[in-house]
Formats: sequence, structure tokens, C-alpha cells
Amino acid sequence: MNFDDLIQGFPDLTTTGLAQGSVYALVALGYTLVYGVLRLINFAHSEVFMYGTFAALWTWGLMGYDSNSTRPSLGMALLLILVALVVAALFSGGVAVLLETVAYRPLRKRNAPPLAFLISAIGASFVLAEAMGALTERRQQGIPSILPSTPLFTAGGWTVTPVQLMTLVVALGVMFALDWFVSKTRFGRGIRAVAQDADTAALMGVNKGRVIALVFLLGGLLAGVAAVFYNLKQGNTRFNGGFLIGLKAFSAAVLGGIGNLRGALIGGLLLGLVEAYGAALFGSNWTNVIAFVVLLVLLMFRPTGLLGESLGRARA
Amino acid sequence: MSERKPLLEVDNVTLRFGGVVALNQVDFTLYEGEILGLIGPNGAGKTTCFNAMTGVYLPTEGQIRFKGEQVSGKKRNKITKMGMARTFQNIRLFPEMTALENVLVGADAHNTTSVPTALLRLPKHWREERRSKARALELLDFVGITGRSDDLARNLSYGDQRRLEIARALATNPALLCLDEPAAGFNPAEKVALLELIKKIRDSGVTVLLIEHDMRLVMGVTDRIIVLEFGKKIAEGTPAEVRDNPKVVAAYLGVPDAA
Amino acid sequence: MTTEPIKQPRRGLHLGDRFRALPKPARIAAIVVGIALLYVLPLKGFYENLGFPIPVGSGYLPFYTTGSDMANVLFQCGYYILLALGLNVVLGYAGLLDLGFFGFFAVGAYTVALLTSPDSKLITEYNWLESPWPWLVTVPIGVSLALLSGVLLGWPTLRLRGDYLAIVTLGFAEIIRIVAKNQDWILNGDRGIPSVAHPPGTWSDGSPVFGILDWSPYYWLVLTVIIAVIFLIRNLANSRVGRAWIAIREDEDAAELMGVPTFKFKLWAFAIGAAVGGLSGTLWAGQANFVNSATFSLENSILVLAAVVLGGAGSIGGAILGGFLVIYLPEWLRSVGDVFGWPHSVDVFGIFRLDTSPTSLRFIIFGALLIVVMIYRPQGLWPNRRRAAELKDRQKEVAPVE
Amino acid sequence: MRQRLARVLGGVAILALVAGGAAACKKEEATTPGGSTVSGLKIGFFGALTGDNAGLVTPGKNGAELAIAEYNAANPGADVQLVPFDSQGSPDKAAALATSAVADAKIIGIVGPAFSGESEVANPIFDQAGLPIITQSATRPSLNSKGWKIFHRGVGNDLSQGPAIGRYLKDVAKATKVFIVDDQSAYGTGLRDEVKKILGAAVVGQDKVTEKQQEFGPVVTAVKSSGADAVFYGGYTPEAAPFLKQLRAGGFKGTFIGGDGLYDANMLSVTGKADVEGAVVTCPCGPATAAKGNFVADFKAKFGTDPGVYADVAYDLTKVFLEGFKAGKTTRADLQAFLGTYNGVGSATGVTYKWEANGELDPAQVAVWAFTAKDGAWANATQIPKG
Repeated sequence: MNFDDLIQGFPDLTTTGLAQGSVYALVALGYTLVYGVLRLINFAHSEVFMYGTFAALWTWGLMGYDSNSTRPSLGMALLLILVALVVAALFSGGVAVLLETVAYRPLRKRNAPPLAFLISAIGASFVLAEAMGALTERRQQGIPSILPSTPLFTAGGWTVTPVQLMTLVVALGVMFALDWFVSKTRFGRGIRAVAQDADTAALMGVNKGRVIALVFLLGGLLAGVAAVFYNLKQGNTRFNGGFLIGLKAFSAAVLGGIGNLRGALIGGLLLGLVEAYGAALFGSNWTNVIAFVVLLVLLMFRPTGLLGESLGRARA
Repeated sequence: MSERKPLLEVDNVTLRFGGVVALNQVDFTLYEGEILGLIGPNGAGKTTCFNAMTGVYLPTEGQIRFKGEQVSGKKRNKITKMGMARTFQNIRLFPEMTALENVLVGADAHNTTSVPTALLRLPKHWREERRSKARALELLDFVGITGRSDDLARNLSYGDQRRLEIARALATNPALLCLDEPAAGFNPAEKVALLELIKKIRDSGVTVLLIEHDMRLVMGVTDRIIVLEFGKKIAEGTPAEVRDNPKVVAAYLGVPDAA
Repeated sequence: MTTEPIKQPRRGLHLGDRFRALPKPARIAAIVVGIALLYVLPLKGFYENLGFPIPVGSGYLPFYTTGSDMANVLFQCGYYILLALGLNVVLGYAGLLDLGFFGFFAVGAYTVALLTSPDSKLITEYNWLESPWPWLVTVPIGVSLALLSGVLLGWPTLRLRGDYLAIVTLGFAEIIRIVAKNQDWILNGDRGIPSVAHPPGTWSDGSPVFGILDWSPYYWLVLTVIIAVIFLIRNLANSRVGRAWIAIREDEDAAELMGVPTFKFKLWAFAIGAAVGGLSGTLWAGQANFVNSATFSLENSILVLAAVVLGGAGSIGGAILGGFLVIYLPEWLRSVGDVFGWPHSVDVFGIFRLDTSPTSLRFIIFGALLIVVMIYRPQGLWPNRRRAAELKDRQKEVAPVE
Repeated sequence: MRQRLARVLGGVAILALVAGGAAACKKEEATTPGGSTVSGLKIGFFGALTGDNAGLVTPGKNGAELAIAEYNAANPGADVQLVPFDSQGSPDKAAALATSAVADAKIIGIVGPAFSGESEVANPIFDQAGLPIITQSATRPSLNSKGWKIFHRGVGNDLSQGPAIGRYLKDVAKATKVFIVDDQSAYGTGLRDEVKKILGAAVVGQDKVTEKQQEFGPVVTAVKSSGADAVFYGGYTPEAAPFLKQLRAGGFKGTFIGGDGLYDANMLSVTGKADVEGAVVTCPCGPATAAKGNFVADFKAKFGTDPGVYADVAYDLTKVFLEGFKAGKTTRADLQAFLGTYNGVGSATGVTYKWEANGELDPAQVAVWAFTAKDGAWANATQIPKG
């Protein structure tokens, strides 16, 4: 245990933890949406995210920026990020919808048992990851430096870099937009209806297939957004990079209460902070152990997560 | 009904889910050897009451005693071993097991063979297998589906599935058998056969608690009836007494101006 | 009209039905001969005399893996089959999705390594042991520790809902791996534990039976263990225990209300599965000579899962077939590929280079197979007969319109 | 029914016969002495040719290929082949490959195994079969103490590289506060321990990361709050590149140094030109691109790229085997004896290859070089002075 490091680095750890947590939260929303509607752990969501990181990388490559380029001006940087956000979100969304069509829809049509969905998901995850591995020769790819690394402000030991601020702000913004979408729009009502009782919703004229596709699309879009910020923060990506983030994001979703949108945000941020503080206390190599132990302990005492499950019905 | 020895005592039980009061100070006693009917309109709390008795829910207030022993808070499989068995309103057999195996699972309730014994095929394993199998075949015969013992439960007809559920419950060797709407979906002929079966079960020494919608069935077979409405007991007595109780009539036919 | 019964159109060979139709002595004879045949598999000469045409000078032998040593491949198949048999108890019988099954393999392997290696920290640093123990003594210890770890993991987690169990077991395997990786701890991390003992025995000329160059004895050993394990698991399956497991898988609440102590039997399923997984680990360690943290990756857990599901969950035959295929197929494909010039990578328009070696592609293939099998043959390649029937019914029940 | 039974039993009997015959054949084969013919000799190349760490190994394979191609061209009638064994760098694949290498009697020498982990598994098998190996890049010190007679190392081990890194930090970079990070791999921790020994009190902090880790925020924080002016990383490129990038993004301006696990092109391209600038890596090998003789030109002509890490070493080591072939050493035992007394200068590396009894290169021949990243390339090769 190293309390000195924790106390000394506390402000820095908090900001990095929140930024990392924001990425977790964005990915966690995808798990939560699908779980809320279908009661399915979309194991392949991590790969949807990973495809987003590559989409952003390729976009920047086409715009003339690779890892060796010099840092662009602020205006150009914002443009690069904006374009990448759009492309990565659409690409990830497309992959998610494709995944749903190929791996899940046929199973739904055949009324397969729940375990079959999970195994199909694991299969899809391997196909997606390894296909990208074959395509990129399993090589790690560097991300261009886009945002300046100089802190935005420094006050009393607290420093915030542009990437960190942007990640947190976007995560919060997306969260509120999603909350509004689900609670206020017609599509959102459809989602909630299917989540609560799919059969009745279908009888009431909700197109179940379309709602499910929409949910996957939404999850994919958010994963694409997360992917861009992951790129900016971590500075590299590779074909098997999705797995760990996916696992953490799923843990975050469970932590907050799976199926609960706000729970995903709280869970993600909390997990990011716990990891950052834990790494300082015990050493960076124990990060994953800390994350899992926290999850296990929480599940012992609150089996439905911090905020409980809400998007769907209560489980009898 | 000479000695009136109480088997199950439901003592002022209240059950709340959040703000909803599902059971409100329900209080009744079940005596050995009788057939008790538990009736009430939809949502009156019949199945909830059932679930509280079998340990699925924990009462918020009050006590449930079986053979003089407190039931609440006990593990559900322990309650079964104490001698309380049940069937389900929507059939819950083990669809992938044969009819015989389904009954064997029930018979296993009093077996103690566990992994070491089974792994090494010790004599106890064989003894228990033999005894259970004989008992299971006997029960399949008792409920009248002997010929289907090797069929998968899911392939049985609806009526046979109901019978199989009863056989499975009886295999646990209960003192009290709780039947949750056993006649749901039956045609009149099947109902008559069921009536006979229930009487046969009682005659074999098992007390029966019957939740039922069909008034004719309840009136025809029960010794006493409890009526629930909105989680409260509104009447108790012999079939004849209950039939003439104005509150029951109102509950079932609806108060005219409430429609 | 003749008295011949109406012939029903039958698809497939229905080997199982034909086999069951044989008289008992013939069945026993067939099983004995079949098992004897299994012991011959690592010998190269067997493949040269199968009677298939061998392209001259190509180096190709039917069914033989020319790229890696055949006995070695078969041994790997063997311990994967054991793993699949163990997971089949947990997943196939009791219906519990355990994604961290390989963790128990690690427990078994590390127990053997720690106790039998003269370089183990137990001897060199902690002085717990005076001298290394023989392999045979450590096997029951490894199996018991794996069983114990199954109980310890199951105790808190088996109360959780099914969906969460998957993620928690995944976390468990990850924790085992990270702990094993820690250099300063007893397991010595990536540096690992060298000089792990082999099983005992010498040939008449004094050379050890379980040496380094010839892998056949290891295969024969694991094959023997597999046969014993199958026998024991069948004992369990056809008893109160097996009925309880299947009842739990089918409807846990109903099982509990019928007097099945569900928690106890779920815990047993976990423990039995863990013990078989641990046994597999001890056998592997007895051969591997060197145990380090690199072996226990998540991919291996997934591979075992794929084996069970592809073969057919809940079916012993399926577990065997699945465990065999996931190891043998890529190795065989690689041999065939090397002989007939399958490229290891392909240039696509000069932009990408696709990595096409069978070992690299195997996870794509297995992943796709998992999806396809779940859609078209959810009961697996060698299903339990009943389960096949159930899943067929389930498909029929679906209303034609969505 | 009877007929069917007869058919089944008959089939089984035939199979049993075949099997019996097979077993007999096997015995016969074993008695014929193998490997006495001169033509069709093979050299194995053992290492990660695909997978995450292929970048550190494939240049070496190309070097070996070049050596053999030149030998076959220069010696009419020679048809030496290179047999690649792709271990993907993982110990659990190594055993099967080593066994099949041993089974091929024509393979009488192995270049590799490239990594230390797979060496632990494969070398006992090679040793049992008496198949001599020379590794170009497995640098774990303890490999020399396992009693493997066939073991030869063509480069210095971590005991030479680690202290050299320490000396570089102290004497060349003049670092006074060094933060040490390792990836918990055998390689990384081995280097770490040696570096720590040299630096002593100059080590101001230490952390460990783990394989596949991508988020280094907490480590960066720890480095910054320790006030270090240099960071040593013991490990490989996949973690080192993002770590360095995040260090720079976090405002760290000091020296970054690592061992030969970072000495590849990916370290440059993944980190990016700007962030990798000034980073130092060491290697117990000279710069392959500055190899002596025609090696660089020949390599470029054959493969179209500059020779990468260990290409020159593998080239020279393969040539050691080929010299043995030429001297008529065409069995494993002869070749093993040949290596024991070998003393010759490698044409590409300029190193005098001469092995001690434990298989280590003569210590006088071990040189550790430092390379600095400059404009997206490893440049400024300098030999680190011996301590």
C-alpha cells in the first residue's frame, strides 16, 4: 500500500480516472441498452467499439494524419475530431446492426434458449476481433496526436488536459441526450415498451424487430463516440484492444445496475476512479484485480447494482 | 373430522410489496385429513398466499406454522422435506426429463445419496434408486399415466402434464399437498376425473389444499372453504355456508354499481 | 403388399441407433476394439497403412499432422477433452455458464509444478519442502485444491443470477492469471517454474516411460484417465445427483420446491467440474516440464467453451468430439496447408496483407462455427438424444409470423 | 441383423490388423540410422513468425534465409533448406514444434528459439535429441545454467544488457532520479533487477504494468510526482509505445530508455515521430543497418527492406552452421562438436563467435549498443562503454 502516492497524485488521479470512466460509461450504455431490452449480454459489443477505433484511425489517415504527423492547429484538430466522431459512430453503429442481423436475429426467430444467444455473441466477438487481426497483421497502430497536451488550467494541484475535459463533457452530454431520447421521443417509448413486455408491445403495434435494431444502432453509435476518445487518450489501438474495455464497461454497467441508463454513467465513472486510486495504492498491475473485486463485493450486497435495474421489468 | 388436529396454521399473515398489500392479516387453520378450498376472484391473493406458505415469499407480519413448526425463513427445499408439496398454476415440469425422471426428482427429496455415494455406486445408491423407482412407478399408476413413463414430459398431453405434476409432488411424500388451479384448461370430463383423483389422494392420507376458480369443482370436493378478496379473508366455512354468504356472492358476481 | 414395414426417410447414418440395436456382447466387443484403436492413434505407421492413397513425395499422410508431432497433438486433444468433460458437467448438466473454467486448470498445473520442481520457491525460498515430491503424489493434491477453489468461487457467486455468473467467473480467471503473473510471488510469474516432474515408470532398458521426446505414453495416460473420468461422470449423471442437475437446469425454482437442495448441487457441479479441470492441469504439468503464467489466457477458456457447445452441451460424446476438434482441426489444417502450399498471408490490392495461416484463422473459424451451430444445430454435433428432441420442438413452436 | 453384426466385426478386425502392421512398421523404421546422408540437410528456424512479437523475429528469419541462399548458390550441389517453426512466441506451442523438429532427422541445427519462455520448453527437447541450437535473441541469463549441452547464445544476455542500461543512464544521460517500470515478464523483470543494482539510490520510484495494458494514467501520475528525470521501461513495444505516448502527453520531458524488446519499427510508428523522439533503446547487438560487408545491400536486394533487428546476427549464426556443413559435419553430434571448438568472425556483425562451456558467447565479444530515436528512425548507434 502506498498512501503517499495516492495523496500526492490525488488531483491527477481523479481527472485521469474520470476521463477513463467516461469511456467506460459510453461503452457501458451500449451493454445496458441491449440488456434492458433483450436480457442479453451482448458479448460482442467490445468489438463494435474496437471497430470504431479503427474507423477513426482510418478516417484520420485518409485526411492525411498518421502517428508521425505533427500536431494540427486547434481548428483543424476540432474538425478532425468531429469528422472522426461521425464516421466512427456510424461505422460502429453499422457493425452493431450487422451483428444483430447475423448473430442474434436468426436465433430470435427460432426461439433459441438464452444460453444460445450468449454463445453466439462470444462467437461473433471472436470473428470480429480476429477478422480485424488478419486485416491489420495483428499489429498495433499508432494514433496521431491531435489535441495539445498542455493543461487547460492548473489550480491548486489540479490540472485538466483538453482530452480529459472533452471526454467527460461529451460523455455527460451524450448521457443526457440519450436520457431525453428514451424518455421523450416516440422511438424511446417504443424501446421502453419492448423492454417492459415485448409481446404486448408487439400487439400494440410496436415493430419489435425495428426497435431491437434501433437499440443496437444506438449502442453502436455510443461505442463509436467512445472509440474516438479512447484513441485520443490512449494513443494506439489494436485488434484485441476491445476485450478489456468491454469487460470493464460491462462491469461498470453491472455496478450501476444493468439496464439502467444513469446507472451505466455512475458505474463507469466510479469504476474509472476506483481503478485510478487503486492503481496508485497497490500498483498499476493490480488494476484489473481491484476492478473485479469491487464488482464482486458489490454484487454480494446489492445484487442488482447501485441504482437497480430500471429499463426493463422487474425480474420475478 | 373427529380429532381436528391442526396441520397448517396461517396466523395473521400480512405481506406487502412496496406499497401494495398483497395479503392483509389472513388467518386460517388447515386440519389433518381434510380438503380445504382457497377461492377468490382474480388477484385476490390466492397464489401469493400459497407462495408464502411454501417459502417463496417471507411474510411481512404474522406466522405460518406447519406441524407446529415455524415455516417462514426456512429454505424452500427444507419446507418440502417437512411434508409440504405443491403444483404450479402454469405447469412447471422439467420438460427435458422423462415422466419417470420427473417423479424421481420428487422422490429424491427424501434420499440422501450425494456425490461420493453416486460416484462409487455404494449400496445406498442402489437401495435408494430401487426404492424410488418403485415408488415413482406406483405414483404414475396412481395418477393414471403409467404408459407414458418413458416419454419426455414436454411431449405429454396437457392433462397428462397436470397429472404428472401431481405425481411428482406426491413423490416427495407430503403430509399436505397444495394444488394451484389444477383444473385450469380442463374440459368437464377431465374435471370429473380430477375430482376423483383428489378424493383418492385424500383417502390415501394426504391433506389437500386446493386453490380453484371453478366453483363447481370446489363445492364438489372440499370439506371447507376459505374465501379471499383483495388479500383479506372474507369468509370461511363449509361449501354450503360459503355459497350462501352474501359477501362471497358480491365478490364473485361483483357489486352491481361497481360494474 | 409385403409385410415390410414402411420405410421412413432417414437422414444421416444413425450410427447411434444402429449401435444400440446390436446385442450386448457385440456392443461390448465393439467398445473394447474401439478403445484399443484409440491407443494406436499416435503411431505414424498406422496412418501409412490406412489404405488411403498417399501422394508420393508430398509428405502428406491422411489424418496425420505433419506440422507438429502427432502424439503431442493427441495429448493436447486429451487434456482439452478432459477440460470439456469437466465444463460439460457445469454447463451441460447444471446449466451454469462458467467463462473462467481454465482457471481450475491453472490451479491443478501450478500445484504440481510447485510441489515437484526443485526450482520451486517452496523449496528455494520458503523452505516449506525439503525436496521435491514425486508427480503421482501431487496429482490428488492438485485435484483437491482445484475442487476446493471451485467451492470457494461457487460459494459466493452461485447465489447470483445466471447472467452475472458468466462475468464473475470470467473475472475469477482473470484474477488467477494476474496473480500468477506477479513475479515476486510464489508462482514466479512469467519466469515460471522449470523442471516439473514427469509421471513415474521406466522401460526395461532403464529409460523413463514418460520422457521428453516420445509423447505417446502421455497420450496413453491421458486416454486412460479420460476413460475413467467418463465412467465416473456417467455414474453421477445416472443418479440422484444427475437428476438434480438437470432439474436445476430446466427450472431452478421448481427443482427447489420439489425438495432439491439446489445450491448444494450447483456447488457440487462447480466442484466436480473444477476437479476434472484441475486433473487436466496436473496431467498437462506432468508433461509440460515448464509452467508459467503465459498459458492461462482467456482464449483457452473460450476454446473449452467452444468445444463443449460445438460437441453438444449435456452430452459426454459431444464433449469428447468437441475437445478433439478444437485442437486437432487447426493442426491438421496446418499440415494439409503446408503440404499443398496454403499461403500464410495474402496481399490484398497491395494495401493489406491478410494473415491466413490456419493457427491464426482458427478463432475466426471457431467463432463463425459457434454462430452457425447456434442457429442451425443448437444441440451440437453429437447431441444428447433428448436435448436434440427438445430443441427441435422449441423451433416448431415458434409462430410463423413475427 | 446377423449380417450387419458380421460386417461390423469384420471391419473392426481389419482395422486391428492394419494397426498391428502399423506398429510393426514403426519399429523397423526406428532401427534404420538416420541423418547420414549429405544431401537435403536442413536448418530449423524457431520463433514467433506470426503474432504480436513477430516484428522482433522475422528479420532474423530473413537473415537466415539469405545466408542459406548464398551458400546454395556458392556451392553447386548444395540444397540446404530452412525450415521455419512458428511458435508465435508462446511456450505452450513450442513443445509440439520442437518435437516435430527433432523427428526430422535432416534437421541438424536450429537457429533460435528466439525468446526465452519458449526456450524453457523447447531446449530440453533439443537437448534430449542432441540437436544443437544457437539463439540469436533469447537473453534470459538462467538459460545457461540448465545443463543443456546443445545450448549456444549468439549475443550477450540480460546480465550484460541490464548493467549497460544502468551505466548509460548514469554516465551518458546523467540521470539522477530514475523511475523504473516493468511489465512483469521474465525479460522485463530480469532487466529491471540489473538496472536497479547499478543505479542504487538513484531509483526514485517503481511500478509494474501488465501485458495488454493500455491505460497508463496512474503510472504517469506516479512518474510525475516522483520528480524523475528518466524512466526505464523493462518490457516490450505493445505496452511501451502507448506508455511513452501518454508520458509525453502528461508532460514528462526526461529520458526514456528500454532494452532490445523496444528495438523495432513498431515502437517508432506506434508512438509517433514527435513523441518517440529522443527515446533510447539498447541491444546486445550492433545496428543491423550498419552491418559489415555486403550484408545490408544483399538483404535489401532480396527482401526489399532494410535489415531489421537481429537480421545480421541470425545471418552470421546460420553461416556458422553452414561452415560446419562445408567441413563435412553432417550429423547432429558432429555439428555439436564443431560448435564447441568454433572460433570465427561473423561477416555481418564482426563479432568473433566463440562459445564457453555453458553455451555463452565469450564475454570479451559481448557489446551492448544504444540507439536513439531521431526523426522516426533508430539512429546514433553508440557502443555503451564496458563497466
